[in-house]
Amino acid sequence: MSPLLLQGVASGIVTGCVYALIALSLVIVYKSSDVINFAGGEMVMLGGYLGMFALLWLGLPYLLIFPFGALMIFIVGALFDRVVLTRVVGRAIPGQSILVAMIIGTVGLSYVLKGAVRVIPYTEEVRRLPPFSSGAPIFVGPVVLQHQDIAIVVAAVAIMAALWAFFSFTLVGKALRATSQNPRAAALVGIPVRAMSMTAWGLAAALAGVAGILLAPKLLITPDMGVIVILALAAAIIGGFVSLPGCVAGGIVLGVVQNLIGLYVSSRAISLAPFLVIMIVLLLRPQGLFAGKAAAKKV
Amino acid sequence: MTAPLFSLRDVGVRFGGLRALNRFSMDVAQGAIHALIGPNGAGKSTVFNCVSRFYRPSEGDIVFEGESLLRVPAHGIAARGIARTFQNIELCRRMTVLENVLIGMAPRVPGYFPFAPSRKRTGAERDALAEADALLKRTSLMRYRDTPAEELDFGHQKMLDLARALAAKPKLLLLDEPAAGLRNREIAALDALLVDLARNQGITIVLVEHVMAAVRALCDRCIVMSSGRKIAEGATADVLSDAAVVKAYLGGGPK
Amino acid sequence: MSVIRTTLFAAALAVVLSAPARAADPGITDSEITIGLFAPMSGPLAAFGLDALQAARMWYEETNKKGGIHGRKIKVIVEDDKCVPNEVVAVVKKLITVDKTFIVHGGSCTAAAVAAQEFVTREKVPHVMLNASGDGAVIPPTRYVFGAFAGTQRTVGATLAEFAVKELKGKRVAVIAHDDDFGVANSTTFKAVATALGAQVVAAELISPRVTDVTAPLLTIRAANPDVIVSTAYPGPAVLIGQKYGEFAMMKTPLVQAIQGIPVPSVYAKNVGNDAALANFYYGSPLNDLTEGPKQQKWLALYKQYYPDRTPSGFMTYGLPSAMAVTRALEKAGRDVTRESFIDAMETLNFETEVIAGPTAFAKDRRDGARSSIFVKFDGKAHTLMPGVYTWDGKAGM
Amino acid sequence: MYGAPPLTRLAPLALLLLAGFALPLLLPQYFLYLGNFLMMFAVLALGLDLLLGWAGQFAFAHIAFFGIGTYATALLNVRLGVPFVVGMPLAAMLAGLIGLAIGFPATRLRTVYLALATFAFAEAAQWVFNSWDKVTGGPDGLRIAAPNILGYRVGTDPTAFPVMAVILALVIAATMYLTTSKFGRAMCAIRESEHVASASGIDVRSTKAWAFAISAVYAGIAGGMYTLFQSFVNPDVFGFQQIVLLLSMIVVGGLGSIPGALIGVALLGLLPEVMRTTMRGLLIWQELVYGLILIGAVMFMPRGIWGFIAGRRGSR
Repeated sequence: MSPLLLQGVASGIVTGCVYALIALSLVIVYKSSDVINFAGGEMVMLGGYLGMFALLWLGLPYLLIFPFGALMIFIVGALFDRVVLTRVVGRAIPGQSILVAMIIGTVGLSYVLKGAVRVIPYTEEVRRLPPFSSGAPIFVGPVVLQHQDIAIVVAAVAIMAALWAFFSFTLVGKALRATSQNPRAAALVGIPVRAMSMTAWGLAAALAGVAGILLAPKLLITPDMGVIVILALAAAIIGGFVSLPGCVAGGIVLGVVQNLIGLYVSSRAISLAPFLVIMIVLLLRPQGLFAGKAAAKKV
Repeated sequence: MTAPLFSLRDVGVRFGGLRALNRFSMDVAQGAIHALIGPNGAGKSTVFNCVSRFYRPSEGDIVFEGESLLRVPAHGIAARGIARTFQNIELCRRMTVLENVLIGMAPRVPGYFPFAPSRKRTGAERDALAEADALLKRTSLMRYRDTPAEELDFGHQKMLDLARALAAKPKLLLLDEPAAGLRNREIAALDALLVDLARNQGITIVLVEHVMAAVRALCDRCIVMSSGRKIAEGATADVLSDAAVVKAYLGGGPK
Repeated sequence: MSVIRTTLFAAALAVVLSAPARAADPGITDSEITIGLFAPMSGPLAAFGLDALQAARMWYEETNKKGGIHGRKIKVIVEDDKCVPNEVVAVVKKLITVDKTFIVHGGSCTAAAVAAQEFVTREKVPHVMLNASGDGAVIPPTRYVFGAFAGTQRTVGATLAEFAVKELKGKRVAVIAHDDDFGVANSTTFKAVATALGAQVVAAELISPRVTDVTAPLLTIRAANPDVIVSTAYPGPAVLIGQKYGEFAMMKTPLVQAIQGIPVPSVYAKNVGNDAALANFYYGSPLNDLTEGPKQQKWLALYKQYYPDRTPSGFMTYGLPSAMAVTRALEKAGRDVTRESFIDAMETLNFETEVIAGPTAFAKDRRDGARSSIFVKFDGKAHTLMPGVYTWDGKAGM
Repeated sequence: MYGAPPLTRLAPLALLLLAGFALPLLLPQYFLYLGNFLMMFAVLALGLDLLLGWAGQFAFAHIAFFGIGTYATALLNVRLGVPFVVGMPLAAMLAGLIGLAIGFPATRLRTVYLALATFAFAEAAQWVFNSWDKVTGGPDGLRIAAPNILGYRVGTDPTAFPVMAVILALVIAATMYLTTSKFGRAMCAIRESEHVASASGIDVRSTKAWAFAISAVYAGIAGGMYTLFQSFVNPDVFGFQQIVLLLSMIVVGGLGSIPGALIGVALLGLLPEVMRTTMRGLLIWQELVYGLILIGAVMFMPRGIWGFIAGRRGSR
């Protein structure tokens, strides 16, 4: 294996985890309210700015900006669900797909978040959060990795494990899963469905915010960094858009494929990679690589 | 008895491990009203879904007028004269009653390609409209001609489901619990309509039913199912007094 | 009877023919010239346009304070075009057909300016671009559009190549650029001039402006082991390149970054976050001095005076040369200026702006104003001006 | 009202044609340019509404077909000298064929995957427009020569306005005809319940594929209309923002109805112009206000403005 390939794969895994972190947030939203959150990228951006605000203006220690950012964006996500989505779902006409209206709602949210950040002066320049852990790069054979890269990989796996534990063992987690599978049945057994949906959106938003703080040193903070949601969507699709481990696997596959295309095809084709992958995956397995067999709809 | 109009031969359907239908066979005679009865989960709706080609049987064959339906695509079933209603009413909710009936006529209105503005095509639309109105009168839905289906009460929605099926001028009509949830007055009207369809227009009817009174009053023949297998078939009177059938219904079920 | 009719007809004809000696162009009265000024003032590209527009407006105010031009004051109508082609065309059409301005002055994005080019040519209205630095609207030159007051992408490519080969003695040069109209123009010209000067282009990587990771292109460049690396990326990707260049310890090879990626050098250094990566780092600039250098101080002070609560972006002073050209041309065209005589005057301009390196000049067959660039060595703190002004000869990469 | 749409429904089209020929003599070019822009988007929106509002297929690929229509018409004219009258239909046909090719595999996908697969197709198409330098001119874009229609030189706003009005009128009439035809009912049936459709003898897969193809033809026609009044096209015209703008137009206007699509186009089409003039001092807030408008529209009028009006007036 040539050093070039090794370095390409290693860096691909790191960027893959970046996509996976955001994909996790998108999947939680999809599983809880059946809608694609097109404002996911903007929540990541908000996380970056809040992290920077907390670190530079409030002077919080680095470790504290994660909970700070997570809490603030949890509120944004929960509020959006409470104020906007429940109203859209409530007023929707049975039968008519509310998916379209909710998608436009998330698009509206993405413009609101970008607009709000851009109104604050000094957000024009490109900014960068100092890395969580800096230090000399680590050499693993020919491969060179930054501390921050390793932090991202560890964080991705840790968050995925924490989510898995949360959804499997905690009461709230199980209630969330029940609500997402069958809201009416969940309501019947006394689960506060509306609170669950708020929690799900809040959790997904907080996750995107934490991802923002983690990625800011690597991705640079601008009001338009939210464009990365497209790559997170690709990662989520490869993972079947329903399974959490699928997201991390999907992200890593996408990250590595992008680097390989960049190295061996042409750097110009890198930006085409996610879209080709999405189309190929959905052509071969309409329900995604890691999801179960396509369920026949019971009449 | 002449060759059956429609029959299932050793049909098997499996969902993962669950055997929804287990070597199930039945015969339907032309012009007669048949009842398909059995406890919940016996596989009654699965039979209908196999005929409508929503499910693909793993073994056996379904024959209609001597032709195997397994090679016919889903939309070809209606064109061959088989129409059905659905257990939990599936309607085009935001379309008017008239439009729902017109949809039922799909196989018979020519000019499938939208942009063929031939004289024949607009003529066909006019005839389809006239026929739809006649059908609405017969099923006493004329009053609701232009109201969206979702605004109808339960009884009328059931009737619209039936009207849409009749719109295809079927030779075989599959009714999935037509009487469920209807008030007595509506059941009586339904029975009269079904008898008229079978006796006067020669339409063969198979209805899945739990209301024994309706089965006794209407059906000439009866097929009883339990957990995917046929346990009795024959004239309604004999079948209903058969020991195995009584046991299947009253609990215990065949070992 | 017919005699009366013919004399009446002759009289009517005479009146029509002797219409005012010169049909006065719209947008100009005895006391006022109306200029339509537009730039992106909101949305993602506001940083590129807002300050440049305010600098141009400042110059017009200064001119008015000094008594205007030939007794006329300059009145400005300002519009925000967000750099979206459809909106730029809408804004230009509104300024010309509704507000009836004398000329239109604006445009920080080339694609948008090209979208409006055919319209202004048909309506015969001079369009002076603001700080757009693409080649699309000015090469090939058309009569009614003047632009590139801070140099085109061909100038960027040519001057980078000259600096890399002559100053840095580069023999095996590499370039990384975007796959948009800017990137294709500057990388093609860079390759043409570099090979003409005897160097070999060992790697040419094109990346998307929306890139979030540049590992692959940097690895390919490192594998080609060039002796000079040149980047014409925008601010975001330029920092990513700087970071990876540092991570892969490529500092022994000098890295030269074009100005479009480094509006404020100190912010660039902070974002790369690793001063070791700037050990062998240079950046090009079309200005005549460092962004905060002495020659630029007077403009920054003037800007502070007009807009006290706004700290300008690095592209602020780029808005001045176009305004200076307009006022000079109006001055030259005299009291009864028309749109056509204004263009003839613009074509004779050749003057020093004290903002841009090298003269700003136009001609019958030249519509790109500036063609020079300086280079600066930057180690994160200190900026040292490299000797010489590099100029594109106007032919290479055509 | 089935069969050919009765004459009363066609009356507003006569009004449109009248305006198409009268307004160029009255209004300055700026308003004509806005008019052309809205008429092009109206055809585009009607095409997407057929697929999304009528057939219930949640697809994002529409802008890609718009791009194919534009580039094909422009290239046929610029490179091969094919006149507009032949070029535009050819381009629309090409878009339709590609739509059909996309339609068949897409019919197997459920809503969210269909949305994402078609979204990926649109982004991939834009990448092709941006990278295929030799043919589409790549990032430098393509200059469009002013087409002439049977000797009548078009290319400026006043000259293009009547032609656009005629095309839009024909497209609206075709849409009326289509939605009240059997195919139109088949599309609605699929949206409401695929099981009913299939049990009633409607070939679900081929109806979906035809819906894709016809909606792609609409986008191809809109692409042709682009070359009538614009002189330059570059890949950014077919980017993500345009997909979102188009989707917002038909949702805010009202899904599954011709007046709804037209209202949505008019409102969101003119919104940037209105905001730019009214929010003089607050230009930086435009993006935030646009987002709030979208959220407000889906919150308070889930059936769109036309649904709201129609609901109020009691007509269906």
